[in-house]
Amino acid sequence: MATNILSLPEQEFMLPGNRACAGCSIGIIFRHVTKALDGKAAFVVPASCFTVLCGMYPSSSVTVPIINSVFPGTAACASGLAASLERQGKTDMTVVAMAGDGGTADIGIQALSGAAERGANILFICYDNEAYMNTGTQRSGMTPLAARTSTTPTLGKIQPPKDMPAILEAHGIPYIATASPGYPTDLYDKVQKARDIRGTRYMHLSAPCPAGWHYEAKDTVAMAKLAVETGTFILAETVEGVYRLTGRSLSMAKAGKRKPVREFIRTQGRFSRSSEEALDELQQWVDNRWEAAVHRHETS
Amino acid sequence: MVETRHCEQQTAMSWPCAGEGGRTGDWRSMKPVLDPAKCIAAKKDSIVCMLCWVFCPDNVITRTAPPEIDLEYCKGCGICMEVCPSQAITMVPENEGQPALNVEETGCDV
Amino acid sequence: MTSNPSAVSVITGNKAAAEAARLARVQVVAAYPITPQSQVVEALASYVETGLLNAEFITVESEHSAMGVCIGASIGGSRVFTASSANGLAYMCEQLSWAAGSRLPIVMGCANRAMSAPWNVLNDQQDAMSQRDQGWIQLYCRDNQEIFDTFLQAFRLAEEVHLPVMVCYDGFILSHTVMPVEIPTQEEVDAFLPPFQSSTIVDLADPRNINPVTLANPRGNVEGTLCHGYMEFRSMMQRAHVDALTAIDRIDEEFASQFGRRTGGTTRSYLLEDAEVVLMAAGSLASEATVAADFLREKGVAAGVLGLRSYRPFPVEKVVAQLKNARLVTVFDKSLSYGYGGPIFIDTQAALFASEKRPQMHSYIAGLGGRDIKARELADAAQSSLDWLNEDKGPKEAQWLNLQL
Amino acid sequence: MTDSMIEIRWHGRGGQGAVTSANMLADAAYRAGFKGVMSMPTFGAERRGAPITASTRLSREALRFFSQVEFPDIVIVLDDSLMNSPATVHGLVPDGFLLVNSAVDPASLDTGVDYRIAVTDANTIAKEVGLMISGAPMVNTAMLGAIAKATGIIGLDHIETAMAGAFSKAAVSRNFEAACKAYEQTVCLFCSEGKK
Repeated sequence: MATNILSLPEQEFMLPGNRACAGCSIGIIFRHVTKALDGKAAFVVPASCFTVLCGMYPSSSVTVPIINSVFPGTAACASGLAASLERQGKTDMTVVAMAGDGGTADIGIQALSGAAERGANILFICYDNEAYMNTGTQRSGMTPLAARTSTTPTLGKIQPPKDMPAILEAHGIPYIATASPGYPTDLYDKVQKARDIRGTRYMHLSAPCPAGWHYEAKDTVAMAKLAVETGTFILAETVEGVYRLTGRSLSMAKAGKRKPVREFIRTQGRFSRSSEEALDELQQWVDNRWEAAVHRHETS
Repeated sequence: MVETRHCEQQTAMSWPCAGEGGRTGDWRSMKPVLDPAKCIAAKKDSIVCMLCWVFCPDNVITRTAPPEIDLEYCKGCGICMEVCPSQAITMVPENEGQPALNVEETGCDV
Repeated sequence: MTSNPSAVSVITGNKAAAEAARLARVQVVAAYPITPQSQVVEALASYVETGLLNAEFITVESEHSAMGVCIGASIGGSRVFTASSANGLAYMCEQLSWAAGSRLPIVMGCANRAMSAPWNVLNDQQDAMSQRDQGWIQLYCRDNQEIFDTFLQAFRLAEEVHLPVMVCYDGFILSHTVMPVEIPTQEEVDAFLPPFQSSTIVDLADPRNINPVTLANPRGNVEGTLCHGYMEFRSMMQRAHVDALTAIDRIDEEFASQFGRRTGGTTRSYLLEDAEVVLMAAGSLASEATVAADFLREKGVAAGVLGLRSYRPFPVEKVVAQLKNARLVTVFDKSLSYGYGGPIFIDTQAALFASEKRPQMHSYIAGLGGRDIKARELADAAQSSLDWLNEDKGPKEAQWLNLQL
Repeated sequence: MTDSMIEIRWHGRGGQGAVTSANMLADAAYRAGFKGVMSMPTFGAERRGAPITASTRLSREALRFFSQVEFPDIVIVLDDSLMNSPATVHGLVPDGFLLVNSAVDPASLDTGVDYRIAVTDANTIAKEVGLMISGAPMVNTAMLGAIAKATGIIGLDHIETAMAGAFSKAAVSRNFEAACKAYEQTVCLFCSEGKK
């Protein structure tokens, strides 16, 4: 049975007064990921915004073990840790690699691909805030079409982002899911499902960023929801190769309703200089992906 | 030379503590204020709704009726205000009630 | 004809490295193949498959990940091992610094190979020398027995001083050359290097954030204790390195008392006591140089050899003491700090600067990219340096042995 | 060939097992009482079928040097087509041994130079005992028997011990059989028993 808001555990594994920006979605994500794991997890973290949240020496903002890793090596460090802990019979925790989009899709992709191919017993979570936010919003391989960063053309990015879940699916791993902080119970259930599977599990999380997307901090949850409601971010999971839409994306598919992308990006400064043609192109990209996802859901 | 009393660590390792990033009351510009008369949980005196607790990115809102907000560490993002279905939370400027800045008296060359 | 001991195997340097890792009961191995180190990976893979070694063997997709896995596994509390060479070692670069800064007792073999470009898979020591300042202990081996012995000592050392240790041995010259190696039994090794006392700091009951962002200055923690800044940690790492000099020699003594042979610890000397001319080198060249010293002695030149075993930490006091009676030191470097000179030459010269009695020093760059070096050529070079000195010709520029330019 | 040290160079083609036999010769020689033994491939990339060399150095004392062999006391040739290359006998010392895998009379290989020649038809032996890999005879181990016969520096028992360290039991028996046959069938011109 699906979890509801009121059945989410009360226990927290993140302490208040941390270093994350006001309105940062990673806090919401981390809270519900750790709740789903009941705090029984060791996190391997590369250079990223999450590093900042975890805090500076000599104090930590989280009450689970954190192992910092070099930027490209999250999955390698995590697979070494997992093998080592297992060797010592220490099986009371899930090894979670948690990286941003750069540490996953760009510089981190080789180690992730290697770990996935080997079937390293880790849960890899990418929180995708769609650019290098920790270094001042430079473009990443996950920055959307038409979005502006400090290293894209001023009118916005001219390439669409990588399809990371598809890349991981090509590795034949047992569990892949997308989730959003706008829908914490869906996120919670997926993390629990991933926890109980052995092998490499991959979760791709939408992570709205007020500082990098240029919207008001209060709108983080609204952004997360709009990303889903416009079909820009699709909630789904692939279990042993079987793909299905979940949560809000599933109900949208059933109702055949979807908001236009412009509604999602209207209040985001990063799209403010995008041309109408670029936004049409973005809408087309979203439409194509959405239709393919719905088709795949219906036929699998 | 700085004396590093008691610290016997060979490598850098941190232990958990609240407020690692410092008190946020010092720099927050807006703070949330909850009106129990509008809050569903407060009105029903029961753990219902709880959206402000669920979505708080800083873990400063309790899962209680009514929810309590820890203003020591709240960063004032306003997410709780946005997600509240009954508009029970409003964001109030931190300096409300303080005398307004008088530019002419500062002597700054602006 | 005497009969040779049966506990001796005639094996390559790579096999000696793998045998040492096996007998050290390593628990996690992660490695990526590269010439000339690949045989180490192959041997360990087969040991794990056939049950000779009870370990996790992680076949990573790159050297960067090999060291990443080692770091994760070492933090997780296991005894870990890897090996690499040349470009692979260079690809590990940032992880090397991470391993050392984390003070992890990782032991790595480096089958020394020239750095490209142009492509070259043969031996020199540029690869390890280029990683000099990452915080690793670097030990150089002269033959396959020393490879085996040094690895066993390296685990002891790494776990005692909390620094990673790179055991360097010349690619092909040692890695692919078979020679007799005495392999002790598991019980004998266990007595010298007890199985690793695994204990992990990754603990739910005591959650900590390992290697967080650390500022320049010390900061107080929640209890009000002033905790180190980045510089304090780095200073402790330097102190650990300096302290390791004593540990390296002591561990070799303990090794000698158990196995009846020694590596020499930080240095290994040959006929140094009365040596007027000293040939200095690291690795197999230090062994080749002993033959050169014999040639010179036959001609009446009092020659000796100072083999440098520990390049980092650099045994300053021992080097100074061992060179104080020499008139001339010829240093043969198999690598180069471009724009200056041979690294061992430079360091030795610096070490001697504060010494009251300083020998003359001549630098030779030799054997780059696998260029063959014969004992006769070393002897000739030392003789020519001695002639130079006797003719009072003054300072001598670094010379490239056998250069045909 | 001095009493204290013997240097050997192997000539073969990539895939013929020259390096394996060179290593086994070092091992066998160690078992035969040489304190210092060493065997090294010619360093570099190898191609199947291309000419390759390897070196073995044997000494009554522990060996301290690693430089490449210049003046071999023994040259072992795994493929007589390699005899066409002057590099094959280059540097072979006077009174040294030239051991060739060939079906021809050793006298026809006599170049008049002052070294001793021994010939073994290792191809036929390898086929007889079933040492074939990918259709090609593995002649390397038979040549160890030829070395034992021609030079006397090692005995068949030492070869068997060395093989046991390198091969599985089944492989040892076939390879050792090849070495024994080679030992019997090696034809020597100026062999060790009857020095000129």
